[in-house]
Amino acid sequence: MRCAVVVFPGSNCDRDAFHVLKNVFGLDCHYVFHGDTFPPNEFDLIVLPGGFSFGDYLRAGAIARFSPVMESVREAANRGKFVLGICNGFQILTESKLLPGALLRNKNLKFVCKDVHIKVVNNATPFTCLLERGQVLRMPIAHGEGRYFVSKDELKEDQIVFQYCDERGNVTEDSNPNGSFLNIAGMTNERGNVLGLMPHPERCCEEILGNTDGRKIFESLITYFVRRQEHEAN
Amino acid sequence: MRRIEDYGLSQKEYQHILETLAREPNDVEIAMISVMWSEHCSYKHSKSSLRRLPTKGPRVIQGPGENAGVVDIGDGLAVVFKMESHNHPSAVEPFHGAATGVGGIVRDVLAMGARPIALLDSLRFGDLSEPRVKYLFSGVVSGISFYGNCIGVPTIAGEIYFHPCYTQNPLVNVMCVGLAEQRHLKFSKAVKSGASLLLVGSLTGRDGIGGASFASETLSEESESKRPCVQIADPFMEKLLIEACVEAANLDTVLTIQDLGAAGLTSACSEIAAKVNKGVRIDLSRVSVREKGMSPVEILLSESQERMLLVVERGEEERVESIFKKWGLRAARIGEVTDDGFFTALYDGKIVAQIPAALLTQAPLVELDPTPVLLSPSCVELPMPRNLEEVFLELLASPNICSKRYVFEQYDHMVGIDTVVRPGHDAAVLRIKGTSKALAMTADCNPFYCSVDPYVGAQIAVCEAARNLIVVGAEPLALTDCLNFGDPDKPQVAYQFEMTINGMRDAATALNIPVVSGNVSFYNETEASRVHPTPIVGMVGLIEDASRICSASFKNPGDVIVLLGPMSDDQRLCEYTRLIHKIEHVLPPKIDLELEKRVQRCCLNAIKDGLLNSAHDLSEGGLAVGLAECCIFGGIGAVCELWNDSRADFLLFGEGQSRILVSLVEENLERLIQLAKNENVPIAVLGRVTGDRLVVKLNGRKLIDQPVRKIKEVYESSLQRLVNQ
Amino acid sequence: MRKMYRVRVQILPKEGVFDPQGQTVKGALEKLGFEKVKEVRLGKLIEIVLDAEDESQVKERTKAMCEKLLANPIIETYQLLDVEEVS
Amino acid sequence: MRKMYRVRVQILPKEGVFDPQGQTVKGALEKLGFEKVKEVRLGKLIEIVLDAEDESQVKERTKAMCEKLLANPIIETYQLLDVEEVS
Ligand SMILES: Nc1ncnc2c1ncn2[C@@H]1O[C@H](COP(=O)(O)OP(=O)(O)O)[C@@H](O)[C@H]1O
Ligand SMILES: [Mg+2]
Repeated sequence: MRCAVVVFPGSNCDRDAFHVLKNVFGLDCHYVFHGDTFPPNEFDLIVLPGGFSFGDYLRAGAIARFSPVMESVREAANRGKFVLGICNGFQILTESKLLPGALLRNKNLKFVCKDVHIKVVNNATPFTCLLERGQVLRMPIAHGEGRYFVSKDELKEDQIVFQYCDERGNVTEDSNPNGSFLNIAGMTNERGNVLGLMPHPERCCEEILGNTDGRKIFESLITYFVRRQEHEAN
Repeated sequence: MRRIEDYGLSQKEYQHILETLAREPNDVEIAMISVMWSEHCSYKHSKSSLRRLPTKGPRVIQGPGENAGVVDIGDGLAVVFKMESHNHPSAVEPFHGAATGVGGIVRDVLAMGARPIALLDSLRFGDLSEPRVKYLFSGVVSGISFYGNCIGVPTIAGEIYFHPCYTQNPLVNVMCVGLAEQRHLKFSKAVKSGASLLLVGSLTGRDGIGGASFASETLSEESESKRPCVQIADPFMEKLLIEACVEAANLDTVLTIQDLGAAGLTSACSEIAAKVNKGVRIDLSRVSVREKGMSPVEILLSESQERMLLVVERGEEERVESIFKKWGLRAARIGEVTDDGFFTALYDGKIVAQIPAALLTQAPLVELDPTPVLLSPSCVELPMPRNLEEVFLELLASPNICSKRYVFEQYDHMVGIDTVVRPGHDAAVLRIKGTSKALAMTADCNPFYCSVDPYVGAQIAVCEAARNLIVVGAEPLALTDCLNFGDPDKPQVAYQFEMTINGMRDAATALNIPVVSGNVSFYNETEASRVHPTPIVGMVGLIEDASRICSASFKNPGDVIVLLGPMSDDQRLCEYTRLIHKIEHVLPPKIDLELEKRVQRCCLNAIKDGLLNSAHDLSEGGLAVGLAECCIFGGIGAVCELWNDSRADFLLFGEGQSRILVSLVEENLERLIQLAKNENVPIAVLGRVTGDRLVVKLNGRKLIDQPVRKIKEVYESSLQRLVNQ
Repeated sequence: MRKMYRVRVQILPKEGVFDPQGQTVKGALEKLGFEKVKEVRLGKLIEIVLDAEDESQVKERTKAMCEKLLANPIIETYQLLDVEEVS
Repeated sequence: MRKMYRVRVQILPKEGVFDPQGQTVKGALEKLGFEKVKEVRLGKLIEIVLDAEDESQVKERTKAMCEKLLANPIIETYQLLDVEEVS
């Protein structure tokens, strides 16, 4: 699986995502600079990493969506390539209309960095195929604008992939760290090949960091990719 | 003669200028000199005292004298660090004051050619019940959060204390730690004449002009009006600077890098020149400005943030410029290094200033005039509280003891995915990718001890910082400091300062921990109040084997709980006497540097041998709070039985030094006892990790019996409650 | 002949989008004794100085800026407040 | 008789105070092809609905709110934009 990590000038989780893809999963991984473009079949997975793409003083992701690289990302998404937007990447995907909705300032107006629990709502996506429905993962969040908002008519139930929950999987108000609508922590597009999520799976893929729950998302992707390839080969 | 005082220069200083120049300085020159000779830039009150600190060690690559200290950690790598204050700006505009403070110290680390990998913040505020204090506290914390999070450098440790002496004088000290390949480090000695000066980053505006002088004064009504235009933080610009500078530092043709801080271009250029006995010639018309009509003086003294100066081999400018361009930054060649030793500034083709660079960087030193202050008594008879369990809960909720989670959850402390031990423990730990190593870091200073006995207080600050590193399994490498005091011309302040330096010197020497960088902040006083002497010690330690990192949390039911160091009922100053008995003018705990050393060695060896499951330094709140923290972090209970005839309150809450609380499987106990014996360290078995309550008995009688869930709730919710009240 | 104009735009959270900033300000105002405050909404004010041929061109341009970048229609509404010629 | 009013206040960075937010937006607008933009300043817009006796009381109150809470006089200026009676 050939992977790209997009680098916006203010990305700051780009090297983290790169490290995990390359050194933890041994994937063929490349950086793509925001001003560059790439052919739609060049990469099988494109990661939009966390950070503050262009400072995000106006609105998170508002300026990034006009970067030349986003045209390539859009085309790749149209061809069914995997696109994973983490944190700021999620914000950029909504600003780019690759995902519905928008991300607003956290309800308590404060940046929040801590571990949360999220529940797998939909495991019929490439990102979650190795997970059980209802399975609870522990994952770090670190954002100031993570309150997901979407109007009811824009939302299709099965696009919700992860919801914030408590340790036991109960979706409660207390376990909602930012005031997201329906505790939404992660969303896909209708086709299921574009995922945006606020928690950081790349921050929990190594034993030494005390948590490896994030691996399951990348492992799902790799498995799905291999299966799809086998299927296509037959 | 009025003009001299207007510039804040003394008659004597002016004479010195006349003699050196053999003429009158012009208006531009005198403005430059006056800012450079402010306390903030010149260290004129502190320089000679600072020379007493030990600065050498086998691992030290660079001690004080450059933008940041540098220490060898093997594998061709070096760790770079320094701490700095931004107290005065934060008192005026807490959000941007603190944010720009982060920016400033990051650029010092960047200037050495290192990538910033961690931030630590040491904060001091007045009583949180006051609205103004709440405003300052919230502003400072969100400013640090705003800046550090955006630039992607994790804020992984720090400390916060509250005391009325900081009401009008909040302290905001920030430490930055960087990592570099040794071959890419930048030092000023590489500067040669003919090399080009490239100014990069933000445009130069009128912001912050006179900031250095502002920080070198007591805050008053008058200084309110003299206030320089407040600096606004632009962390996105800083992020671009970080990426571009780290990339540029890989080039050998980039000879050195210098940040622009206080006194802007004047300071940066004269430092570059004076350190290698050279000169600089710069053309101010080439400086890109933000506002129309900026005068030469304004350009020379502007303290606009997010700018750096690169000294680049002649003819190699384009290569460097292209790196900056890639990151959307401008780089302007504003001049060159010369042989003549002069700082020459041109504007519109005319020379507007020409003075020896060394005159700017070497202000005449001011002798301190210390007057010894009588030390307070050591003992008082305090009544025994009726209910020690209530005292215990009150201590856990004290803002000086309780969890600072409310604060550090606003900081991204995981970006970079190296954070192995997160904030909240004794020291934070970062692994170093691609090696088996890890770095531990901490910042410490108990200002209450320092206020009563600055000598002992400073010793304890150094020892406690070292102990915090030891308990995670790290070998202390070196320290940086930020010395926050009142007006040094006042004899009591001068005395506090001198005693502090001596205390730091003695402890650092005893523990073999060199001082590699630091910062001094004087004039933290108003007419009404003055800060306690607050010498913050920042320390970095090395863990050779990252699989042997220890933490404070109790882990396994059945583990034995052991105290390394003396079972003490030290009846001196502690949070308990302050909070419960309202007594803060008694002597601080004693410290025995030899014992301290042995306790630390014993603990570190035990961790390295893999004997321990947890280790925790005992500090504020004493044994009881220490035990509670181990339980809270681990989410598990403990039962301890003490047998002792001393006073129960001081046994539980006294802050006797050189003590570490550890837990281990019973099989390892014999070996630990042997280690302690070898080092002549007192050791006592206190009890076991078990259940979900913390139970402490003295001579068979229960003093504390509380569910861990409850003490956790008290410990973790207290700060937020105080802020929201 | 080209002239300089200053235009001001306001951007507010859309009806139905929870506005915690406005709520917080309202709470703080009440705490300070301004109890008659019924509602507070917090948004952005953007002041733009630009070159154009006439006012109608200014308006058209500013509208385009809002739709493309300045406001996100999913969560915000924008409104041109005024246009003023400056020298 | 008490009436309801809606008042709008703008808060902008003070003259001479660096406005990186405005700068960034300006840069983005230029990149999008709006090259005629000379200056952008980014501030806050606050809309307050309150109870008062008359317009002058509204103005006086709002001014007090700005000075006490809404604007940070060290770096910002405020300006009342308009007052409107609402039902
Ligand atoms: N308290 C101190 N202990 C040791 N070194 C110090 C202390 N204060 C300042 N220094 C050193 O003096 C030099 C000048 O400090 P400073 O003016 O703060 O640096 P900068 O100009 O980079 O801000 C630095 O090398 C710093 O490490
Ligand atoms: Mg420096």
